[in-house]
Amino acid sequence: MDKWHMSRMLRDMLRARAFEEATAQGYAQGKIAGFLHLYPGEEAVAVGVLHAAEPGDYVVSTYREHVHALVRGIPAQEIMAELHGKKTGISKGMGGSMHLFDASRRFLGGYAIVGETYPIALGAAYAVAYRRLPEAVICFFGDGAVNQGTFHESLNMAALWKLPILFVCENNHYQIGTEIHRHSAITEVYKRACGYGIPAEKVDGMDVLSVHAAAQKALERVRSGDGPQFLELDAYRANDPIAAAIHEAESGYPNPAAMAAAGPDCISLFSAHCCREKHLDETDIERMRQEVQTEIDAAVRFAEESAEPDMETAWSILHANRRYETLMESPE
Amino acid sequence: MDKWHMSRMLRDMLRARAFEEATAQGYAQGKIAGFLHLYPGEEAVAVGVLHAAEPGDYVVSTYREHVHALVRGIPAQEIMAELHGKKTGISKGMGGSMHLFDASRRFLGGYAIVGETYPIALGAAYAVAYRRLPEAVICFFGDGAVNQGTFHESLNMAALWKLPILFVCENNHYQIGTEIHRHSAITEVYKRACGYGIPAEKVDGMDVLSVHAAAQKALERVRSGDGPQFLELDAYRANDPIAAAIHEAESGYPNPAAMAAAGPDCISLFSAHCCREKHLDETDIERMRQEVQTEIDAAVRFAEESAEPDMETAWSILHANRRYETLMESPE
Amino acid sequence: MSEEIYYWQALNRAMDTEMAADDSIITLGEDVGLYGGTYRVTEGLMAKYGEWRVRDTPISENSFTGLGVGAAMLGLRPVVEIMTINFALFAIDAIINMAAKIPFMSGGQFPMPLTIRMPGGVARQLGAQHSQRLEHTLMNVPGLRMVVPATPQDAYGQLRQAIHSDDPIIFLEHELLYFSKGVVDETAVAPPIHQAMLRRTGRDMTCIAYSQMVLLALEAAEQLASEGIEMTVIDLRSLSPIDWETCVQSVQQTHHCLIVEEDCRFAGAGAELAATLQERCFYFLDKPIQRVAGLDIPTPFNGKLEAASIPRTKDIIEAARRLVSSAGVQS
Amino acid sequence: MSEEIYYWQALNRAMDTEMAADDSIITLGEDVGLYGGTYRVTEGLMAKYGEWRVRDTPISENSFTGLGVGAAMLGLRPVVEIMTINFALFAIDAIINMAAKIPFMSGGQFPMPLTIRMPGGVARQLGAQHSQRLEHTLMNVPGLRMVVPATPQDAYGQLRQAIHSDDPIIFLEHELLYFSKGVVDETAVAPPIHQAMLRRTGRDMTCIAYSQMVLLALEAAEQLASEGIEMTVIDLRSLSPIDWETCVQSVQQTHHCLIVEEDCRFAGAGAELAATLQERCFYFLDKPIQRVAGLDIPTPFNGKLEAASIPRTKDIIEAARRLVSSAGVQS
Ligand SMILES: Cc1ncc(C[n+]2csc(CCOP(=O)(O)OP(=O)(O)O)c2C)c(N)n1
Ligand SMILES: Cc1ncc(C[n+]2csc(CCOP(=O)(O)OP(=O)(O)O)c2C)c(N)n1
Ligand SMILES: [Mg+2]
Ligand SMILES: [Mg+2]
Repeated sequence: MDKWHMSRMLRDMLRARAFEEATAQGYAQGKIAGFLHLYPGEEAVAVGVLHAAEPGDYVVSTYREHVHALVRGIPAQEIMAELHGKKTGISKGMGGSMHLFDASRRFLGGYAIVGETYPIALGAAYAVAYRRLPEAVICFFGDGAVNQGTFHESLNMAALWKLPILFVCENNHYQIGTEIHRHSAITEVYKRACGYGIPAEKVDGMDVLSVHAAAQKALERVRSGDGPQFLELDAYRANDPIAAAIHEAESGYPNPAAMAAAGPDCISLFSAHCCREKHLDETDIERMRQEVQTEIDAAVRFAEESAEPDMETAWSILHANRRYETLMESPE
Repeated sequence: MDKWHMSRMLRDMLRARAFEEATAQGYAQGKIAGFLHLYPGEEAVAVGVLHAAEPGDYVVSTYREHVHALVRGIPAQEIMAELHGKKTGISKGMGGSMHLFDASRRFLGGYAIVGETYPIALGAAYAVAYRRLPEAVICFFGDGAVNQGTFHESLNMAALWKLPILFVCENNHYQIGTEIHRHSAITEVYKRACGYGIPAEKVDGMDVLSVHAAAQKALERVRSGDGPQFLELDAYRANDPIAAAIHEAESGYPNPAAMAAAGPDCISLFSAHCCREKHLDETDIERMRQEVQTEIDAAVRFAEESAEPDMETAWSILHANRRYETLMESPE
Repeated sequence: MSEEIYYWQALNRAMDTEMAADDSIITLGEDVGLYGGTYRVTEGLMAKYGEWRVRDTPISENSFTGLGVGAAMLGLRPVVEIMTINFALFAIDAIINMAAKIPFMSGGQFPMPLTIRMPGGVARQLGAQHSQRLEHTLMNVPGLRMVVPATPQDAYGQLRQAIHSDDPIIFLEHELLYFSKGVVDETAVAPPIHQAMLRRTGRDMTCIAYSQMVLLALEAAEQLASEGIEMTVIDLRSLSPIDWETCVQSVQQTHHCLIVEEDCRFAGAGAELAATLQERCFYFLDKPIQRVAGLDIPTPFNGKLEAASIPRTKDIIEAARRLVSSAGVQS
Repeated sequence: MSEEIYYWQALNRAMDTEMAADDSIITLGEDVGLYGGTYRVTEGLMAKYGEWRVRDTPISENSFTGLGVGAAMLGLRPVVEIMTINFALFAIDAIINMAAKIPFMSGGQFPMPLTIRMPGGVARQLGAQHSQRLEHTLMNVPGLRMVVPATPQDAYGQLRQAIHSDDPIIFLEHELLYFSKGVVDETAVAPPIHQAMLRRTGRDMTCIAYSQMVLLALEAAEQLASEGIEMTVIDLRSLSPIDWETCVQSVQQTHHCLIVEEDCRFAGAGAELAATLQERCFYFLDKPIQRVAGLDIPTPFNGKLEAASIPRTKDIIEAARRLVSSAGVQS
């Protein structure tokens, strides 16, 4: 991978971290409400996978999707505005933190009900396969989500009809407060794919380069008609003081201090790698940090200054699809 | 296995066949209504497994459960009366063909919604494990039923908590009109258990002795605390003219003539074995046939002559559990 | 052009006509393909349109309904068949939390041209688990629409309209209607999809029904007419939205309203009808609005009890007589 | 004996008291054990009763609810916690087709001493998928009962009663109630589990509410009293069965009835209330029964729109004023 790609990836990891820090701050200040599921520590997963994706691919995500949306290309300000419930948000303030959607970037949504991402991905992939297009559907989910029945149903159908889906398990070892060995009979998640004959691999989710390489290989297979592929990405919540504080805010999760043993943070790891390989130096990285901070600060300002939607907008969105239909009165 | 056991097993297979023949007849005559799911051809499964069960074990079944109920020990007349919707039926005429229950024989019911047997078995086994009893729960289901999400959810929990369940898949290769390679990505059903670390085995479901041996071994493991076990029993609808006619009645299933290639009927197979081994001879078997026919004929008479339940009975059953409760009026 | 055909045939023709015209229409469900559908609705379609457009599924209701949702997001127009409404209990998350909410939650970015077809209601001795009625549940979901055709003509017209709609629509059939016959004119301009229809007009009272119950209401009306009671019968045709104007107008004229539903009475579909109509017609009503509905009991297997657990024609007749009799009026 | 505690604490004490007395009571659900429950209801129970009696589950709502059903068939008395009602959409088959029907389908052989606890309703900006209200769906299921405690005292008393019952009971909590406070007397004899309570009596009108909406109704009543409008507030406490006598008596006295529910208006719980009460109180009513209910729209994420999508105290006040004003009465 060349220098340019590496620095784009590092930049996205920094953007992601800065975005979530700003989000946590907004939440602490009461400007963002609702459930807030943050991503710090897992940036290597979103960045590694989504940098391997093509614009023609589709992405399906969960309630922990801010960073997937951001890396997929949705402008930070439109995500941030959505988190603030503003009219300028990507979902016009109707969806919120757990429901980011972007049709133009083929971002098929964040879903708040654990287990919904599979059937959505299945349907999208079905449409792609039916049209014989060389596109892939990327389906994200957590380690806790693999125990929902839809996982099983959807993987069976995906394999049966050889649908173009890359299943990506972000294994952070916890389902809220329940550790993986207490929620799954088999803790090596990729082995779950054996019941469907889906090729599966476990990859270090803290190493963005490994993630990227694995995703690229898997996506090529998917696009060339080999059927679904499965990646388990072993990841941890951030061993990083700011990220730690962020996760404290999210109730129920294990004390991030306890996670420290898991090893260094994915951003430090990749920064060190870039420096070691002489692709970048500390000054470059510091400049990047400042640039992304400027971008995120602007996004927050945009969000804060944007107007709120009104009820008329809400009704018109609900009825948007009825535009050309006569529901009751006969046309004269 | 001694002669006595063998002849008991053969007798139960003959009872089962005679029972279903009578059922099909009652249906053709319009005396039995509703959906009717018959068992001919698969008798070796029910008989092999349930003869390996102890009275303390629990049985959970599907809508295709007449024979499971019969072999488990529910009197033929009470099952037949239930199929006729009579008050003397095992469920007082409220359940019908697909919902036979018998608390005293630990028969936890027939379930008409595909995929419900797993959680019921899970709950029963949970209760057994919590009380540390040496009992097993036997959970029956078809090949089509393994694609329901509850299969996955329940197998995971069963394995996670080492619950005493014997999962028994009656693989007759069809989900109504859909053949197994068109509904399952993996057609060797027992391999589905690998995703949960549950020991699994595929056994010839047409050979009652193999079924019995496999079930006995698996049930011993289950009762001794080894956790759940999984058996796939490869079975076919009957290659038998009467059974064939019966299946014709059940819409959607493949033409039984096409099934002929599958090999000889399980009852002929076992009868031949018993004769070859000199446990029984043709006369013994013929006598048995007559005895069971007498029993089944009596059951049909009993059912036909029994009274129908009235609406008051229905209401009293619905409210049976409220006996000791004050719902609204304060006690004076 | 007009021809007497079965209800299932009308549905089959609607599917065929639409699929021939638009290759973004696909259908999927258990046994819809090779076997042609449990109630023959998809007969012949797989041979004609291939397995990618007519897809037999495993028994995985939640996920194959969700598949329809995902495919609709990419612009396909899936018609999901759930074999019977009883199995829709497994798919309820896909229906309520996905299909109905995605268009709204996405700020209008994703239309949902999804039709979910299924038969509901009590058939003949299928037992409690196979006798579900679920209309009240689906009515309460904003973002979802639901139609309930009672005749082959409506089955034909409303299915075509549902497939054309960009909103998710529940297309509720009835197991006992598939083999009912009626004239279908394929060239007729269909009335708007959610419009109610006066199937019969009478000055004395208004009977509001839907699906299979419309046939019973019409039978009752015949009988009542012979006794001198003239009953208007409104076929709702749609449970969500409800064509209130048609109902209100009629009740304001007849001053008596009887609602007939197969749903269990307690919190059934009829409750909404009664609640809204008492509000809108209060000063026109001579008597309280009455409901003839299913008993609040799981459906007994026994045939006689089963029949007694849902409205029969005679129950409608008796309720109608009581409603228009002068007895029982107070104050 | 009486003490002011939180609603969640009242539930926690009820669980503890019952579990100490009867080892056939177990509880299970996501994070009920080690973590003590999302809303702290099961706090401390795992340490006290061990993991077989307080079981953390995977995210498998359908099967762990079904587990409760199976365990109840063997005589345990499971209390299943579904983290929020939104996830109950996955468990709806286990609730409707298993728990509610097995006692009946088995001819009464299997009682179903199962309690399913879950919070429902709109909390604060959780988005459309996390703002489900499902009471109408569960009301329509014969064989199921449902209670909706609004106060810590009822939370305590009704949970204990539910655990004692041999029928399956939905125990519907509310996310906004967990941190409300009230006096709980653990020694008091609880009123019958499904009895409604007059929280306040007033001659001018009857307001019927349940769960969180009772608090708003009482607030509204205060304000209305200062304007000279005296409103009776009935806390239903139970949605299935409904204590009709208490409602009918009051409406017959006040001649005006207002129903307040958080459920979406169309086919919501209030529809059944209005439908039955218009039937039973028709000749006593001066005006049609009114409903103040949630808007028929998926819950918007934006805080202001969300608040406007469900009844606020001021909506109740305005509806009450309109109801008792002499304007608008026709004929
Ligand atoms: C069906 C359902 N059940 C429960 C929840 C509540 N819930 C939200 S996040 C979560 C944990 C999910 O764990 P995992 O899949 O590992 O993802 P992570 O949050 O760790 O990224 C749970 C149980 C839900 N949203 N949906
Ligand atoms: C949830 C659900 N979906 C669909 C059905 C309709 N149905 C009844 S039997 C059956 C086939 C089941 O096949 P399998 O599990 O192989 O059992 P078999 O009938 O072959 O014994 C189907 C689809 C059902 N009863 N429940
Ligand atoms: Mg996790
Ligand atoms: Mg089969």
